[in-house]
Amino acid sequence: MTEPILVIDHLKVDFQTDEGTVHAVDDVSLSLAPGEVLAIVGESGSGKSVTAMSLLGLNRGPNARFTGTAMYKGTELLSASNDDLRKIRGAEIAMIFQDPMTSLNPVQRIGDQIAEQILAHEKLSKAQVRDRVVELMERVGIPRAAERARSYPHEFSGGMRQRVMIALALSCSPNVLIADEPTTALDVTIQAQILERIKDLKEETGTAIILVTHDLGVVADIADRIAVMYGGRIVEQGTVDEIFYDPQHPYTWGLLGSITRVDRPRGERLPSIAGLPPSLLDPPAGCHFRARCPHEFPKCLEVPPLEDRGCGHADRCWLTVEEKRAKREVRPGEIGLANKEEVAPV
Amino acid sequence: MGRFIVRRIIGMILVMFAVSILTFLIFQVIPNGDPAVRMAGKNSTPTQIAAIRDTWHFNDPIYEQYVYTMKQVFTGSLISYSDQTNVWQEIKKGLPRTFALGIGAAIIWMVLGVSLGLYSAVRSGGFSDRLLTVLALIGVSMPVFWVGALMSYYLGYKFGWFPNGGYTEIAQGGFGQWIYHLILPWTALAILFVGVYSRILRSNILDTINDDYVRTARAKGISERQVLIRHVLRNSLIPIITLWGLDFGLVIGGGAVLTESVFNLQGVGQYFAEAIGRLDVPPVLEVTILGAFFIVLLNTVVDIVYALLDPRIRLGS
Amino acid sequence: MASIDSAETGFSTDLPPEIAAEERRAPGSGPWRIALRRLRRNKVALVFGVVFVLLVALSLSAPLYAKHIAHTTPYKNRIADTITVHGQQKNIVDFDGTPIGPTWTKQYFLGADRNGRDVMVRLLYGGRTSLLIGFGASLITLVLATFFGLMAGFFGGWIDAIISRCFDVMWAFPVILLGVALGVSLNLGGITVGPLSLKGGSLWIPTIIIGISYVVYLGRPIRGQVLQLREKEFIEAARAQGLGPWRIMFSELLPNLASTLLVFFPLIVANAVLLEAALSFLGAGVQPPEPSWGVMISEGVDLLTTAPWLTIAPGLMLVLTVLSLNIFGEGVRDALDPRAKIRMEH
Amino acid sequence: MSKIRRAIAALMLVAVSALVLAACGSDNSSTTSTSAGTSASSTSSGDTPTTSTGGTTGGTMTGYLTSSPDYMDPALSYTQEGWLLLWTAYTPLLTYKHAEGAAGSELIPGLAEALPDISADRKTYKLKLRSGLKYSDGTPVKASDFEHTIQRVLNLESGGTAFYLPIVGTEAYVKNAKPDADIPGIVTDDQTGEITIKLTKPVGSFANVLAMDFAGLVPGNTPFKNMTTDPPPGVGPYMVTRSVPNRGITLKKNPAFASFDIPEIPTGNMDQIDITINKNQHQQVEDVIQNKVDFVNDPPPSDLVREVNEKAKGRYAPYVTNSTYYVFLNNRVAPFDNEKVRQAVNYAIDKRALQRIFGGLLAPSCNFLPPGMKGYVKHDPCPYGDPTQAPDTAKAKQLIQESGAAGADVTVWGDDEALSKPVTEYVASVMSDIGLKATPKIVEGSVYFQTVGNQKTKAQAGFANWFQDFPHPANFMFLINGKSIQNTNNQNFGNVDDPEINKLIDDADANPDLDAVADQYAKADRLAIDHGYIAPYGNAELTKLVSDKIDWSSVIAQPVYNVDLTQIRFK
Repeated sequence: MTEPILVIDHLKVDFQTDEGTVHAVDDVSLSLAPGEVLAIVGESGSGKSVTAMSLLGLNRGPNARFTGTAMYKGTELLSASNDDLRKIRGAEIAMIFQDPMTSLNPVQRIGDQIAEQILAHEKLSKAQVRDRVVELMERVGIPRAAERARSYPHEFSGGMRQRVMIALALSCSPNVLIADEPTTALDVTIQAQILERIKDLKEETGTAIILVTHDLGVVADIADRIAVMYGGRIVEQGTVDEIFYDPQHPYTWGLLGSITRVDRPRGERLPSIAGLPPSLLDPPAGCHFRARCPHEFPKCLEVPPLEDRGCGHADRCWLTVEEKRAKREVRPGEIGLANKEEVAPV
Repeated sequence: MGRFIVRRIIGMILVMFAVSILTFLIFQVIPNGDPAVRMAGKNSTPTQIAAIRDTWHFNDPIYEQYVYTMKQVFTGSLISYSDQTNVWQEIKKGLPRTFALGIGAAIIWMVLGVSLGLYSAVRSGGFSDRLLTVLALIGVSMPVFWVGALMSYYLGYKFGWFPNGGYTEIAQGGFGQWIYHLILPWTALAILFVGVYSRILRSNILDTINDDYVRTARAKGISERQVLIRHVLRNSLIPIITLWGLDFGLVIGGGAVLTESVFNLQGVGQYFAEAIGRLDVPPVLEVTILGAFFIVLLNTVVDIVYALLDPRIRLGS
Repeated sequence: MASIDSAETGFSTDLPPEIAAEERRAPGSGPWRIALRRLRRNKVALVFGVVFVLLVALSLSAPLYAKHIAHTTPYKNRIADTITVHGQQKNIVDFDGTPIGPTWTKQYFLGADRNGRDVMVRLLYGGRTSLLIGFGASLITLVLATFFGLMAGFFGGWIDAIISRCFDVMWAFPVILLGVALGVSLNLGGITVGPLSLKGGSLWIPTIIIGISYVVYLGRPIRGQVLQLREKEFIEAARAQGLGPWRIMFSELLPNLASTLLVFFPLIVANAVLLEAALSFLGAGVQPPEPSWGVMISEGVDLLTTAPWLTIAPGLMLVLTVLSLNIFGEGVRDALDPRAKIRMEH
Repeated sequence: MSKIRRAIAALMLVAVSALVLAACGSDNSSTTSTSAGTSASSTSSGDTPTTSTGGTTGGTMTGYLTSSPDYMDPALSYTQEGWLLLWTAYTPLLTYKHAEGAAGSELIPGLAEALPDISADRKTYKLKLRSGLKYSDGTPVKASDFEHTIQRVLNLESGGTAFYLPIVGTEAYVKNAKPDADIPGIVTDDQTGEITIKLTKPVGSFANVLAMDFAGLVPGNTPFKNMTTDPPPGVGPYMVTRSVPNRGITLKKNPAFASFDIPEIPTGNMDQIDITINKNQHQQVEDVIQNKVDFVNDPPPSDLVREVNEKAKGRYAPYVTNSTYYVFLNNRVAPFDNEKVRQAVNYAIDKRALQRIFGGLLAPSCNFLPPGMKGYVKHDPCPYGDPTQAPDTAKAKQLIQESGAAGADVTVWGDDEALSKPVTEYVASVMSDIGLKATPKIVEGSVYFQTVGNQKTKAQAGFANWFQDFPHPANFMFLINGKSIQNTNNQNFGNVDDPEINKLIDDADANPDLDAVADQYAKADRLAIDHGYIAPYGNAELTKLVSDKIDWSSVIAQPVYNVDLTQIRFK
């Protein structure tokens, strides 16, 4: 295995609020190899986006506290100065955000927004930048790119805007691309196109990708490894196959049972898992999933460790492997495949 | 864009039509004494009063009087009841003063409002932010005539640092004197708006700074300063600029009555105030219509500027 | 003001949206309870709220002060009399018309005005008048703006067209000019509309003028809000149940406007008090001998050189009252609806 | 609107009240033939300087007015500011001596050669124009210009119209509204310069009317319109060269005037007089004290009186004007239809208190006629006690109790000008103190007099004042003449209607020989006070205030026109 390009070790993120301290991320460790696609999956509020944003320091502020480390090519990102981080942002690690409708400055031309990032890292002439912008836009599949570079975001559809975001993220050929729910706000058909595009680009450029999503369905085809987060913690991680075919954590089972399907309304709630996600303000003791877990037992009042069960497949559950096998209802894999078939023809 | 402007202009005309009728009616419906008797003076005779009624068309039906008056308003031939001066000539004399007051104050409040608002937002939550917040709210809470009177008295009269009211034309006293005479009125008028603007800008910035596209900008690796100026400030300023246009319209369109009167600038506002003190309807009518004109005009300009600044606004829809 | 609320604390300290959503979902805290809790934590706002209550109480106690402490009335002239201050015989009003300054004793605590009246007594009575008009006018604004805003927003069509055009016209009317023109005319002869008859000099005149002047500032936002609410599901539901339009307006829409109205109310009162002062200053508001702070300032300015307290005292009371209302009002706004944008003119 | 006009206030006192009612004189025409000049001619004509003795002639003087003259057109102007300036540029056929005090009330020939010849029936006035007169533009003055001058007054609906309505045919002229129509009562001969005026009835004060500045001669081709922005040429020591409403006026010396040799009219000392309208009285006072401006027309605002007394020693002095401030008590309306109640008010008003409201610029008085007026005889002792001493409040309370009016509601009316407002509030407070239930009611100055002058208003009591239009008691006494009561536009606000007083006034009014009837006016004054028909409290003072550069001895307070700009000069 190649040397990982990014290593997150015991990351903790707390926010001070009026109501108290919110433990948004609680002891997360991850690593990312060059060219690898790592998916972080979880419900809203699971800490997955916070983890991703912490890497670029986008959620720094007087009320936020970060502990642990995140090493990127010898730089510790969490404690890096703003100036150092700035050199990494966009150039080394780029990010695509969830809502393309709001993530672009409404009063700036598309082309200018992309050019801004290029100019932040490279000294190029105006003409060179313009050419680069057009080329990037063409690469992400925006027709009549030269002309549309002069448009404003509101003149674009959601899918087109997300393409712009991708073009923006790729503009300095970053080593790591963080895609935070890149498809959530889009129509299902567009989702597939965007995912397809990300996959192509990955193959073309060899960029490592962290794909943050709440939808296991979108990752099956693209990710190499998956980390499932719940209540600020990683509850299970492993390769795609391991997760899909041998999920260990009851929460993962629930996720697998609620994969987005065309015939269901889109949404963040996972209808198949009863109950609400835990409050991170005042999290329950022990396993965070305890309250919603159908298989809860007294041991769950202690925090289960993230235990590696071999081949990098780890999970946080007190149940034994046998108990898990017995209690798993869904035939793993089938749903994932079914989903893939539905999406594929588009 | 062309259609939009045409539509706005038609709207403007309608609104001003309504304003003129309303103002006209206020003085027709509400009993405020007979202007003919007033004009005839104390020792008038019925013949004389009848002659005045005739000359001034007071006996015509209301709508004819309205049409007659409006004709005079638009041909600039409206005559004051109390001293029979041409109202438009008097307004023309006051306009440069009102503009001088309005523009200077507007620049001051914009510059100070924006810098203080920005500073406050950047230092948000800190001591200086709170201090500025308190000062802004005190500014907002002070009646301009009170501040103006105290300023004029203490700074202008007692300590003699500034001229005690009055206006000097540039042609007469030079640019320096002009500014010197206007500093106090500008300040008094601007205080309120500085408070309002810095508060609004601060909250706009704090709203904008959490917007997704600012996060995007930050993720690009540009400096915090650039993020602040190119993205946060630019977007936060759009509503401020439009507000600035509206407020400028209000000040020019009559909002400066108190300031002008307190500092004796003899602008249009003071002319209005003196006219209403004499229940001299023609100046009151014409100044009100003119004021409404400025307000509506700047509203329209603001709409257009807003559309230019913010491409999301589609004109004509 | 100086709220430590999350929305006010500044730079990217806001919680990520998902966590903020989380917080709002916290069990057992309705929006009103949250608001109350936030307000209670805003100490500065509370302090000024108390200051305001004290000012009101003080003003209401004016007759008691006048009768039992100062032994005079707000109207009693004592020009050629003398009083004994600390054993010294002094003219209440000097031969050249200069009234006595603050004695800091029971009588003429804050000195006399040019008519030899007790300034402290008039200050308290004046506060009563100013606050009465401020509250009265604000209630008128509230009722009219709500009514017209509801009508326009809910019915749409020609009703909306008429009301909106009226708003346009009022918007174009310079508030001060309108107020002064109406005030001067009405004070002269009063007005009779149907069974209602207002005598010139009645306190109702400035109250109504101010009340009407501000309708458009509240009416427009309310209309906008109703337009949004009208499309909401619960209104659809109410319609489906066959509720009449008036029922829907008053029992379904109105409660949803409550927070807006609550946010606006203190700020309208503050502005109304200021406008009253401005009108009275111009002679178009409260009529003599009734004292109001604006009347007192306008009388005081004549004697600024020899008796500055006549101008300063009512001015300070006015500023303190308006300031406390503004600060408290901002506190209410931050607690209820931090993003409400309020624009007033005075 | 008091605030806005706060600045103009003190002056407006003068302005607002510089109005008169048409002397609807008496109908009984007696046949005495007297010259209006009898009384005047006896005074020496040598005591008025027409050329400077000491001090310098020439130079440019600057001055402040608080409010713009209403008009800079002699036919129209009816304010103190207007007259102050116009008198220097438009001389009528008759005018007043350029002298201070009572001497200044003396009629002298202006553009006429002599005082008028009055016929035995007192209805025909004959005058003769001086020869060789020219307007400031060089046009020769013709006798027919007089008719044109009067036509302009009448046709322009001037506030002065009523004074000239006793002339035969003027009623019809006004009604016709044809500017060029002839006024049959005025016959002129351009050849001889003779002017004959016929009246419909005797008017004792008509010579004074001819001396009013409305009749300041203008050329016969002067248009029938308000000429404020382009004042017509006139005959006078000065000419108006610049007139911008609300900004300023410039007077320049009229070089031709000296050659006309009109003995009692000075030819002017200053080369030029620049008047600026400055509504800030604090600034006015500050500037004159610092010698930045030479002349201030208005008295200093009351809060500056103290400072002016200290800093402007030797160039500041108040003088009593021919004016009376009084409270009118409506004799037709309860409770003031009761003499006891009226007297109670007279007893209760503390004139010292009112003097303080005036910042000291009020001379307390118990008479209706002002001291500078012929016919003034001081009521000594005053029936209600010495006006400079404390009032007899106990007596007033007792009278109210006796009258049975205790607790009666009274509305005391006043306008919103600087002094009227506090005075009205004070009067209401005093009435409340003695047992009535009084509240003040303040209305706009511009409509005040027409409001209280309307019988429908039934104004019970209120503020009133009178500044003379001309120095003749008739100009005051009509205010308490029952014959002048009208339903609207009433000037006899208190509806004073006492047959004895009416008769005294009517008889006196018809007689052009003022000296002969002065005691009749005095008697009427005394009767009005005794019955408490009105409650006068004093005579207003105006002030002379100039810069250090001005020769103080040249600052003359003329009783009709106030500070005489034609005599003022630099040290």
